[in-house]
Amino acid sequence: MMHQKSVLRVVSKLLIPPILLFALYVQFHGDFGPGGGFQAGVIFAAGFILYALIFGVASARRVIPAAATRALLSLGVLLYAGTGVASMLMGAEFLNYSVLAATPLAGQHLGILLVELGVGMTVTGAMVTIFYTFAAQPGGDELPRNKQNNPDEGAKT
Amino acid sequence: MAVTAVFMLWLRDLVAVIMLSGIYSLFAAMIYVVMDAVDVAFTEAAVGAGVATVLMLGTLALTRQGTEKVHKTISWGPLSLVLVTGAVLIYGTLDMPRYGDPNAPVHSHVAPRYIERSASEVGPPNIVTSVLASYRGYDTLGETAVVFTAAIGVLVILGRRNRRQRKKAKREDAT
Amino acid sequence: MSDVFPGLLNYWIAIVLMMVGFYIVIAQGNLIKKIVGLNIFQVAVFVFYISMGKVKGGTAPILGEGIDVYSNPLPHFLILTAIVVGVATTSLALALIVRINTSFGTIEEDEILELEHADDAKEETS
Amino acid sequence: MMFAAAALAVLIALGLAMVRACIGPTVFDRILAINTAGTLTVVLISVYGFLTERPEFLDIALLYALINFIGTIAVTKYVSYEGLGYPVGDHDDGDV
Amino acid sequence: MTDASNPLLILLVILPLMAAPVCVLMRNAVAAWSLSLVVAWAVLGISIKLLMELNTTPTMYYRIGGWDAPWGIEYVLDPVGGFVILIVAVIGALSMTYAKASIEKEIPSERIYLFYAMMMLCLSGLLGIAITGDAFNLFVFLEISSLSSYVLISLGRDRRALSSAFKYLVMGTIGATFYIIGVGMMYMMTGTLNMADLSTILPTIADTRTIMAALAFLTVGISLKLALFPLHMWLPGAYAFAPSVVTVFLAATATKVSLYVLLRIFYTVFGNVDVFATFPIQPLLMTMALAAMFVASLAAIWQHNIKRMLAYSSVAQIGYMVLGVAIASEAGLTGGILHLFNHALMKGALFMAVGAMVFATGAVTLKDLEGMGRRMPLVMAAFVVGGLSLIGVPLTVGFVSKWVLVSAALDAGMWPLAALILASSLLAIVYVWRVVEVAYLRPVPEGAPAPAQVPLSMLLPMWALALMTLWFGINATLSTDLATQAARNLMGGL
Amino acid sequence: MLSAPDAILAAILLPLVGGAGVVLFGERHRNLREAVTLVTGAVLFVIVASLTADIINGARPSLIAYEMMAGLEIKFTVEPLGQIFALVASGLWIVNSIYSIGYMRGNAEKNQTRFYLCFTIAIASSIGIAYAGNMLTLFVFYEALTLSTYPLVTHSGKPEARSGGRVYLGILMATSIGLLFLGLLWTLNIAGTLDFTPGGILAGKAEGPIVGVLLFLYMFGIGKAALMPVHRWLPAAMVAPTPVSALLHAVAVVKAGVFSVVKVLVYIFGLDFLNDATADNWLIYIAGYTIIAASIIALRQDNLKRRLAYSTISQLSYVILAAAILAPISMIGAAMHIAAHAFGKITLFFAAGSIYTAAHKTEVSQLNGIGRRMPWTMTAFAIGALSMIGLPPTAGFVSKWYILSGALETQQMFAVGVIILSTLLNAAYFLPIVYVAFFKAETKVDGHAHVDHGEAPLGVVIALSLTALGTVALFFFPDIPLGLAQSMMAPEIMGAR
Repeated sequence: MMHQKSVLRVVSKLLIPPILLFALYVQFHGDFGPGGGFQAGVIFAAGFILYALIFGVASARRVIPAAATRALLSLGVLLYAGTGVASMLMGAEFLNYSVLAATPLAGQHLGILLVELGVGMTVTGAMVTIFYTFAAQPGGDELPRNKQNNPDEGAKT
Repeated sequence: MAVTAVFMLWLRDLVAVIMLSGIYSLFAAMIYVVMDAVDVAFTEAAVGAGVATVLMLGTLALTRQGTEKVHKTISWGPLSLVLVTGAVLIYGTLDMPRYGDPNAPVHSHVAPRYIERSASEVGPPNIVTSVLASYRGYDTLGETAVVFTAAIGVLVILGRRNRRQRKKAKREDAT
Repeated sequence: MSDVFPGLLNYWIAIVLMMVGFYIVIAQGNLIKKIVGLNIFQVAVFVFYISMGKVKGGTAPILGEGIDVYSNPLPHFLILTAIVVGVATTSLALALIVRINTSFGTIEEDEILELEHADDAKEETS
Repeated sequence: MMFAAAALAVLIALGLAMVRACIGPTVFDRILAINTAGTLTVVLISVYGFLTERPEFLDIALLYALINFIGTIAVTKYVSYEGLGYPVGDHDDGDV
Repeated sequence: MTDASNPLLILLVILPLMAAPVCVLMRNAVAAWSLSLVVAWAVLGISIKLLMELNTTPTMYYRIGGWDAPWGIEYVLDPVGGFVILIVAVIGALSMTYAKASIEKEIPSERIYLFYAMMMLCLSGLLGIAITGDAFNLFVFLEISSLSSYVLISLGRDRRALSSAFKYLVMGTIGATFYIIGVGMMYMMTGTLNMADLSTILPTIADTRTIMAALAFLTVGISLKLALFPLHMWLPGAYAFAPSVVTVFLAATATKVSLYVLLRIFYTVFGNVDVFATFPIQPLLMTMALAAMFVASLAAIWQHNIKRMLAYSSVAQIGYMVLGVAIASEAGLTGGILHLFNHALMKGALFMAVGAMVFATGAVTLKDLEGMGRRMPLVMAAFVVGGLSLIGVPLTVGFVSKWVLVSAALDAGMWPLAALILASSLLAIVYVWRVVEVAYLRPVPEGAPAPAQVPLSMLLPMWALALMTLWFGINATLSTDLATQAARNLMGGL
Repeated sequence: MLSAPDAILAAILLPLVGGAGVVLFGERHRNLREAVTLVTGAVLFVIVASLTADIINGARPSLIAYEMMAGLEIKFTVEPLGQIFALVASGLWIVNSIYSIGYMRGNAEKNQTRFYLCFTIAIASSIGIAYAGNMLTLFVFYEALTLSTYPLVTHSGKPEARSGGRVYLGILMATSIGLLFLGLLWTLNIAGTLDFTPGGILAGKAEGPIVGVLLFLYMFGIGKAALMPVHRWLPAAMVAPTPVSALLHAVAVVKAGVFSVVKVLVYIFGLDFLNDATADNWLIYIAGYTIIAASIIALRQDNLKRRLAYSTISQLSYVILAAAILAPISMIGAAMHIAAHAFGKITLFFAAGSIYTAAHKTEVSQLNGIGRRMPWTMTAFAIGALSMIGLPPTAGFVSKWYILSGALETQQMFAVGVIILSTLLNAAYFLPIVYVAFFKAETKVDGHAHVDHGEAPLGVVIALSLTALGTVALFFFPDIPLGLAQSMMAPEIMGAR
């Protein structure tokens, strides 16, 4: 299909690693600039979706299997809630991170890091899961071949 | 922005509508930036222009309903309902503090503590992050749960049956 | 740029947008368009919220040297959450649309309604 | 002042792009217009960031560029193939 | 404040919330069910414990994240909240017990574990709504419960389940957005989101146009979720085509929790303002409630699908509850709250009975029920108990609710209202009796297959609810006391 | 011997225990099942009867059985009127059970266990109504009676039974929930209590039009009293098997209705209060109208049971009329009439059922000469008819006498006229039946193979003979009901004047 569109393929291959890197930057730099777990998760997923768009969902699935996205999704929520429970176990209120480390400020920092990570994991997992599910629909992989030859048809509408 | 919205109302070509909704989001994000809400802008750009657009296109591809059916131009019932709602809203704005007023209650009651003490109590220079993750971290947990719900929900609703089941279903459809 | 919109104008623009979105939701028959309308509606509400968080002469609530007027971070956070909720709703709605399309063969509200009535009638006579 | 002038210019360009996006008439006009609009937004935000002396805004600009790119690819792909996924191999298991 | 802090408050919500991802990780129907069951019963245990503790400490707080109230999010449990939590927990535990057999029959097997995850989320969301003291946190949990209920409804076998879920989704989202607009306006005028904090600030600005508009939006938004007539359009379809368990769970809890939100707004947020004196809400609510009682009951009479009939009856019963609130006296409020509980019991029993019939014979229409009294005597008997309670026959909970409601109307000097309440319950006789007559007096149709054996896991919860319907109808002291206490506590804000 | 409160409780629970026994034995041990019914009936009667002497002497045993919620209690108090009703209901139940056994077996009815079970519940409810100590208790058992008799009315499950049952339940539930319940709550609201108190609880608390409205709510809310226009359920209920019509729709259910009416008038409103308020004049007219109209309709019915049903409607309004006259002596008449009519009407129904069982005839026009084939039955029928008309030597005469005296004493000429006119009408629709049964030759009906038949099964004959005997006995020995009725009036009226 898109094998002949080598410009796209090359550009994407070049772009995806920076995108993922950018996602990590957003994830961990959220304390200082705009951004945080949610945005990072979206970007991470976006990079991945880009990969799937260009190279096909099948190969994307080989990189991250569907089950893994689901696990990621669940673990993210658990990590977040688990942080809360951990602080409860350490004798403070739910989600009171101050007790997680030696000083309250360090505890807060650690807590925020953890929960942001949880959010990021969940969002990444969620976005990829949703994308997979949509892409795997019967209509999505069984294209009417005749439309391919006549791209103008879409344009006229 | 308004122009985009109105055009979305007029246009019947769903692809165009979706693209315009992407643009609409971009504009919204821009306005957020102007109003100092960088984090929101960040999210809106990622979500509104990115995720939502891609998903809508995906849906469109799956449903293959490129254009909308032609309807009567204006339906009066909904229009009047909308006008009433709008009127109530406008009425409600009359007593609001003016835009950007630094003495508005919004800026004088709860928020100052976040701005003044976030650095010493929580740490991160980005106050939104400290509100998000610590002061109101529980809301964010809820938000995460919402995302989780949506993902699982999509899976439940659309979850693909494996090949064998699919074939069987197709046979049933044919009969 | 904030000086361009004095007084309540900002809110009013948000309200007009809200109403356009609301109208699309309740008046348009196409399900996808309904969802688009819902998005417009919600985004307008977000604009409304963000507007109230703005402080004249303030800047983004990221602490920095030499800045002492910040805009209110709380609405930002609220809207952050609301956006996420909004996209979650959208994705669910879209998934539903796909399923509706496969089982009804249409995504126009009135046609679905007709098919539903046909189902109801079948149930009654069976 | 320089930046303000630049912002104004970008806004005008943005308006023109929007006109094209709204009136069409073909999908390709729209794609192009929207891509342009996206790019202009990136520029605008960068400029605004410098206007208000908050370099953090560059992050957003970066994100915009990225999303714009992916969005355009998605739209293009939809227009030519009416689908986002590729034919998937026969070996896939159920998702659920 | 801190001395009344109780970690059980947060556990109540967090347990099901954490159970959901674990369910997903398990990928196994039986394991997921077992976990959900344990969690649901644990939640019930916690809620009973909390209710008992409420006797000594009338209001409990929990500061999440260790931040003080207006800055952080605070959980508050007072008698009303405790009462609602008890309802949700009871129905949750029972329907989870009921779920296993019913779900295996109604949903594709590979989705069952996801189904339980959704149920857990829905439970968690509803509990979160009932216990939170923060207006925005309420929105978040409202969305958790709403999103999961859209999904749950769409799992119904009939294709109309999908369109109903979609309709619900659109209307529910509009409702939630309205709510957010309302909260936004209040926030704008006060600068706070905490309910208690709001209530102290509001009196000074209650007569501003913004607050008036805010109240209007909040009321409309919640009425949408509450399915208050005429905003009920989503409900009949959603209840009719959702899987049986989901219908049981949602019918008995979701609208109740929405009503609770309405109460919270009227009496806690606007607690220091006399809402009914300041705003022209009373005639409006009352008209809506009366219209719901009559129009929806009439609609129920014409339904052929049993579940849809019961759904319309729910709309009518919601009318009763709102009417109780609209009477705006302590007695009326007691009636509303009491009916909230009582209706949960009887509707739960009714929908469980219908679910059991669907399970055994696939019956959904009135015609399918012919001779059901003989084919499934136990199930049908539970249905009759619930039905009698809907009518308001003595010795059932329906009687007690009506007693309190009508007395309240008379106390308030609104005797036409009292007459109307009773007149509308006459309509209930018609629709309930249509079913009873078909089930008991029509012969079993020729060649009807023997109904499948209904497992005990379905019969027991059903009868538990049916017996509770009778028990709290005979011994109404406990439930009435709780409701009175709750109402007094709410009104105490005045 | 049981103490009085225990006896009350026992009287209400015993039939339920019996019901459990009935279900336990079921269809497989039908003899045992029916023995349980009989024994229960006998024991119940003994228990109820054991209370009589004390009541006549002025004792009013009371028992708070249960408190539903604050201020809402299930309370029982035995007073004379209730005692009359309880005696009649429990006593006739024994007879009726004997009759049922013969009838149900004779006609090979289905679902007999359900039949006997519902019967026991209905009796328990009737006793509950009779001993109710406050309006709430009365209402609870009133509804229970409606519901437990519904399966009996629709026993056959045929379409006409279904539609009959629909009318039955519809009217009874609609009036009780729509009107009675409202009246009850309103009373509570005004008076602050629902206890039946001699002299009434509304006196001095309600005034003006409210009294009229309340009276309206009560009179039409108690649909079982079959005041026109809420009488339609009674003919509709005639689709039931005859023992049901006999015991329930001649005795328990309808008597529960008029009993409640009298009770409300005496203990909720209070006679003096009503006399002062003069809000009840319309009641006399409605009752009078019902008496005459129902009699005229009865005249035109060919179906025997329907004719009896309309006769019942008319006779019930005698009680209401008597109560509405508000004279103490007519009150005694009302109480007496409850008993008298019960015996007379059950006899008539038994006879109708007997004819149906033996000859499968349901229409009046088919009865020519049947008296010669079924002498016992038709003799009993004649006695019942005499009692309805109010001729000596039957119980009906006694009660009509008291009612008439009351009407004359208070110069209610309308009531007097109604009573005289209706007596004539009663004679007009009963006497021809007796006449044709004994003195006309049997006619052969076309297409209907005239089977030779004799008397009905033994159980049936015994039962109807017993009740006919009772009707006559009440004329000669009216002491017990009379004593009770006078004891009812004693503290209130006699003391006051």
